[in-house]
Amino acid sequence: MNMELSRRAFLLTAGAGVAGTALGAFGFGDVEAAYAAAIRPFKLVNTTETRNTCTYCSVACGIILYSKGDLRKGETAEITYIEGDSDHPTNRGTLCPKGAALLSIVKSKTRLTYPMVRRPGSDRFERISWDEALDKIVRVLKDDRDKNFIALNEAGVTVNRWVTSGILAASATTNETAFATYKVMRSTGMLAFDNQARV
Amino acid sequence: MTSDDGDRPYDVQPGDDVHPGKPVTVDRYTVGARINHWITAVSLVLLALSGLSMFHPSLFFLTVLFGGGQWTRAIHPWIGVVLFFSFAGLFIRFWKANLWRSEDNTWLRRIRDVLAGDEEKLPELGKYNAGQKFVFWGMSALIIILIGSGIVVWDEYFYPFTSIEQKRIAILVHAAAAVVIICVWIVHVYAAIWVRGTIGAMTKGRVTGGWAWRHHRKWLRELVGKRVVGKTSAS
Amino acid sequence: MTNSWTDIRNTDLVVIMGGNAAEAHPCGFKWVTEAKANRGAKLIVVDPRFNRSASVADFYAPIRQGTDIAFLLGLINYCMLNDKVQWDYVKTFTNASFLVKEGFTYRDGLFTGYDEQKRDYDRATWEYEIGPDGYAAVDETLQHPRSVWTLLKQHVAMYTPELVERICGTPRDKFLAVAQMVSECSSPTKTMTSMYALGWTQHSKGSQNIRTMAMLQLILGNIGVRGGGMNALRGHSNIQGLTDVGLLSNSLPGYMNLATDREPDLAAYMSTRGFRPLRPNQTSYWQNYRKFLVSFLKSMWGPAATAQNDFGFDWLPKLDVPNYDILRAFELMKQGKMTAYLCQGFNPLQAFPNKAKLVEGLSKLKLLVVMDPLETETARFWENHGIYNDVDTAAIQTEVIQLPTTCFAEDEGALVNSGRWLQWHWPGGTPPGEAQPDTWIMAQIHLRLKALYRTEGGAFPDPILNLHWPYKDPGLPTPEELTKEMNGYIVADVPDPADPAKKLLEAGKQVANFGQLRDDGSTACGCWIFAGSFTEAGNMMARRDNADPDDTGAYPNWSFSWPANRRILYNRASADINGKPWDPSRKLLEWDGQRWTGYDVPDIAPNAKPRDVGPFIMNAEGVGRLFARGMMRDGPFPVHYEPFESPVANVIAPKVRGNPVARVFADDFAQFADVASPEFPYAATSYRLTEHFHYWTKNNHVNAVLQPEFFVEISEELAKEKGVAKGGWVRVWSKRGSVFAKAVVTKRIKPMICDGKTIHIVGIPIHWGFVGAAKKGFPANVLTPFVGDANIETPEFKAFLVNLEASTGPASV
Amino acid sequence: MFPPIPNPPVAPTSPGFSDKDLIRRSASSVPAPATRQTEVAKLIDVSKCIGCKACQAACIEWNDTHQAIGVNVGVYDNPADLTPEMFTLMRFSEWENPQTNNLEWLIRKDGCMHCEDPGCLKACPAPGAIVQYANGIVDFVHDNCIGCGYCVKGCPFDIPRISKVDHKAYKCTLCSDRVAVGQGPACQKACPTQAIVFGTKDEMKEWADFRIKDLKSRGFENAGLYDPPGVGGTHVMYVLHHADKPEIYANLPRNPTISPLVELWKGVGKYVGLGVMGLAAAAAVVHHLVAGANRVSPEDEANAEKLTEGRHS
Repeated sequence: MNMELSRRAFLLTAGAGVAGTALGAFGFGDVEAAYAAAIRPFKLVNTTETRNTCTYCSVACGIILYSKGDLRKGETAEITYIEGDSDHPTNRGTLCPKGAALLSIVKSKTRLTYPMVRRPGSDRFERISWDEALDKIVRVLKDDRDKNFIALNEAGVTVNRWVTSGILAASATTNETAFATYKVMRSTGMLAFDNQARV
Repeated sequence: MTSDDGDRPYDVQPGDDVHPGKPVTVDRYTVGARINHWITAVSLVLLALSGLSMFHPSLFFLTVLFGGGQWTRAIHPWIGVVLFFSFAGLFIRFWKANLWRSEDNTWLRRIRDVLAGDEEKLPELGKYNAGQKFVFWGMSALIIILIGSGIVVWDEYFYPFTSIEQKRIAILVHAAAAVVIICVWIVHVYAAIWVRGTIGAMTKGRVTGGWAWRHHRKWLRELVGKRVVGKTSAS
Repeated sequence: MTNSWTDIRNTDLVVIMGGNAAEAHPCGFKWVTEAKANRGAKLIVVDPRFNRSASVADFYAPIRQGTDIAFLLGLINYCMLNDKVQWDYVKTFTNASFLVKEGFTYRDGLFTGYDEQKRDYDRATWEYEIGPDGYAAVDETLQHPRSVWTLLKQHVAMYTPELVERICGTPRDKFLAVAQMVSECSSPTKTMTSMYALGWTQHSKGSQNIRTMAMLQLILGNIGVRGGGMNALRGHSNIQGLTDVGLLSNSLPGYMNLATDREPDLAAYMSTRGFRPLRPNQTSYWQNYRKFLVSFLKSMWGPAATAQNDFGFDWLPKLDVPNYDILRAFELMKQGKMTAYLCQGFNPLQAFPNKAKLVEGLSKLKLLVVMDPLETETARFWENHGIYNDVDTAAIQTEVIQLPTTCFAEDEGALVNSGRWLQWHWPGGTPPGEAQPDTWIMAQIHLRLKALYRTEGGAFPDPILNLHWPYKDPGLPTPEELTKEMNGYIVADVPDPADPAKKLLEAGKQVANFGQLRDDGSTACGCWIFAGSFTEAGNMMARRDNADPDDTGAYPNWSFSWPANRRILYNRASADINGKPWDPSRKLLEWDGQRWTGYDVPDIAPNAKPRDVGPFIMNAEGVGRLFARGMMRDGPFPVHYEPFESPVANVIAPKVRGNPVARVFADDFAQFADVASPEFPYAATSYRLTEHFHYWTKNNHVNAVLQPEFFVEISEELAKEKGVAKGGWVRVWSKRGSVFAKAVVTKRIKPMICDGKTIHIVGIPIHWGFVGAAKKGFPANVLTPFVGDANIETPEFKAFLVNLEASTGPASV
Repeated sequence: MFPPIPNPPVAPTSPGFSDKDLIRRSASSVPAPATRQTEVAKLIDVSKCIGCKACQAACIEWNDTHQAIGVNVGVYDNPADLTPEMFTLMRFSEWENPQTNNLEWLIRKDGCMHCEDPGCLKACPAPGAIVQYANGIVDFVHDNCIGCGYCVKGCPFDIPRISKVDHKAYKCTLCSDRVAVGQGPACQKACPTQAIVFGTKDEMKEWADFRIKDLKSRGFENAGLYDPPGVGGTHVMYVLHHADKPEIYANLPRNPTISPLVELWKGVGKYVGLGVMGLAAAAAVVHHLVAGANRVSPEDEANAEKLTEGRHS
């Protein structure tokens, strides 16, 4: 549904100064023309476009992900290029040096790919299965909660709090992730529950 | 070698010798000298060809001789290095015999006779005439200019050491010097062809007595006079 | 932001102070350069460094970090003295005319009710005088000795240009030039916008920095108008959203807050949240608090939340201290009082003050869980990296689990931008390896925890067992399911009071707006301010119509803006008391005799008569507050306080150290450099660079190319004094740690004269660490002090003390 | 605001210009008739530039270059200079304005200017290694490049760089692949403040006037357009707040021209050179025809024998 918006974009509502570039007008003559020896074939041809939002600052620039393969068709998709979305009111297709290099963060050599565990005193991470990892985590959390949960304070008031374990919520996740996190964590009575709003 | 110009030992060089007989043969260049010369000659030709291919578009086709433009660009300076050292060898061998002499001035004054081939009107000459000396010193000077300016524009190794303006001057000088050295080379080669019997000197190493008598009589007399200077002959 | 990025194009004057928009928000900054190019707008930058924003500014004034309040109160003083006040606005839309209780006083930097032991105030006197009619007493003439206006005038009188120069180091003429330009915006047809960020928040009095500018903006009549407002640039996308959804220790979604021990039940809790209007006819929107709260509780516990059990009110934890912010969390870790800590993204080892203390804290945990798409220092805090992270690995008994998550390009959902736009995005790539979305991880933790409580029982399992979990695949709630919950839905039919045969609300449907929410349990809503974002009409956040009628910059049909798709908050204030726009050329709303018309969704009822209802509907007064009552822990008026680590004593209150009510843990006080310490003579500040984003882009080869190596910035004067060469190594140390850095020696930083003393500034970017593609380097938090803002605990990263010397670099150690 | 160029096409599109749209070709001639297309240009408004380096990041990502990670040398310029992997570079200058005593942080995006009269192309000895398209773009054809570095010496702006890896010359292509499908270059697309805009050269001049008016209104009375006539104008132009002092912008040349040395070398030089060599050869031939061979006569041999008589070696 995000693709339907026509590309007329802002050319209709051009701001001050000249009324849009005549780029489309120049050169285009012979439809059969082949790329010149020096000119690389246009690399976005036959890629799939997906509208997304830059992950960095709260300007939240519109971006377009170009991928080989289409998730909407149930295919695996490899992102091959990322560029600003010219239709976006805020950034108008522009991006900052971080945004312009988004592709290299998606493909960073230091992306995490498997659950890992560093055992007490060890000097390295070892691979571990998701089940093992999640069970470990939940075990520790429950044992701690059962041990340190405070139902009543000294005054006998029901306070139902748990302050010996905590979570630092993400800042780059969606509202939806935030809400799921809120439900899961608050329902345990956890209070040491913060985010990065401050830094 | 303290006596005055008239009878002081002349520019007979190691390996020069005369063999009486019919005809008389004269050893002019040793094997070493000849190998040295031909390495130099081949490098110079290759340099000229590769250089010219990058000098004027109409000659770019010459790069095929070297396996294409990239190879031409890469090899040219290395051949230059070979030429430089090879020519240095020749220089050490021949510089003394190429020192300027009074008769060279006379020879130059009578350049018309030289061109007309009237040797009899010329003074008796030692191992080299003024023309050859001119070629020798010309080559020496030009090769130094070329190697110097060449290094300045040898970007692969020397890019950081000079400014772009200096490189521009260098490449202009390099091109100019190259043109001149090619002309000198033409004179050199033509002279060898025109004066029959010369080429043998650099191939067999020998010339006939008659050739020596005609073109370098003073040198021949000295050889005959067995007053070999510098010692260790090939005899 | 009260306004939006695209609205900045409408301004006449941009003041960038307490931020560096060009550096940290380049694409938003575009609207500043547009305002300049198209409206002839001017840009003023006030900052310790001549920064990237200053490079395109019309006027730059230097200021010593941590003295913004003095500068801003100086501006307010200038406006009041020179009659540069938008009187109609101040009289009708602010509490200038309100009378303050007898007994309220201010002396030597302290207000009435200070308790030095508690480092806190009894704020009883910080209130309005309530008249016999039960409403706050006012004096329309503003002349009353206890009117807010009179008190403010007295309060700011001391902040003369001379005092500003003495405190801030801003040359008098430069201050006056700024004051002159700013004061021009008191005209109803000239607006100024304030763009600020962490440069104001990261101080022990960060909230008051911002509040002071907000007061100035009220006096100039610039709140609620196009091209005006208080515009927090905000940091990460989606930190606005995380805050909206209330992921803070003391918050509930939609800016409601958790109960404290003093509020044993729902009744007691609500009693302090009645918010009855303080003036006649005012909206006081928080009167609906109970509807929002009950609807939230219904979304948490669904059918299990009933009137009988106060809708599960007791299933929420209560606070025994104001908050369990992350500074307190690390303090507790250090004291060995924490067992497990989960980091969902983020990299606290780099991001919070005093790295040494952070390492000590993490080392005392039983379990640390890091969920992240990328390698972080936090996940490897136990790994020895020589001088960059010199820890005794074998001695650290913390078990660390590192979980790979998807990144933005691989997940779906909404992010809230600085302008409160909820923008939906779609996944474009397949995640690498076994990376999983955070929603899956959270669901797995919940399901496993619930299973254990079912089988083993344990401490108070009710809130976990009863948590409403209505998702098609319980193991992976979809973004759509979750966002529809936040928008809110109708739980039970509500008959139409007019005609019981008809249904006012029909069970199972999405609510259309928060106006439909009810406090009887018949509606559920996860985050009331998001109501309207996913209605029966579909996903409003996915709307992509970029049409903008009359180029106002509103883009009303682009995504969804909370609340109620309102693009400019307090927009009622864009028109005068009669509902006529202050500036017809910048009309936003207008009263046409029947209703409010214009380009935005009015924040008051569309048919509420202009003279009746004030624009500041979230305030019980209905007007903007120049006097904050007891809402701020550190005073109803802002006061200049020095940073805890300051190169000079506070000239207006020499006895006061830092912010008198800021929370400081005992051990940390011992780790502060003394005021004007000869040991640590230089005033340091930390900041971001445009080439990097926090500690993520170290992992990005391209950004590492653009800014490869940790450096500090110093003036040519300091470099000369210390024999530091451009590009040479320096060692910088504070009372908490020491770093090596390359030196960028620049004309853009100049020594300042404060109270007769030469102050050298040391600028310290924050982006380096021991993992990633960039060169190994030190994070700035090796140096920074462990103290936060008095109201919201934002660490004081912007002003601290260091010493510096030329060095041969880390290799030599 | 300069209206954004719509998002790129993903459907196959035929290029707007190609090999038959060349107006210049190094060390060779172009097949006539070379008809001129609408000239394009990139306008860099230095007064709007915040030095964020988005252009550099976008350039790397679009052109898939692999610039190595360097070190900090005491300035914001990174990498420290243009490289075969970094086609554009922000150059930062801290300048104290003597009139106002104000510090000005001048930030100029350096890179190929796409000269109307390109010195690189003039100097290039390899046929077709450097071409100029009918829309003004000057492009390097790497298949034909021999890596001689003559383009470096020919360029008045010190732009081309020779790769140590494949020994070929690299520089900004003005994203010819993007322009070919009606897009602007990657740097222009990214530029957050639209300090970089792209369009036809006429539009760019018009836009520049609009910007210069604004600058003059702010007291920059010497604001102006940098479109140096010495190289026939450029297809990358600057708006400068101090157009009277281009050199304060990290040594932007005041009046760039192709160096007279290069003109001499690549102009008359190469013809004179060939001529001289030709003459020398011809002279030899003529002389031989006139004078004939210089032969040793029997008398000479006889004299030699006489001279050597009785001497035994």
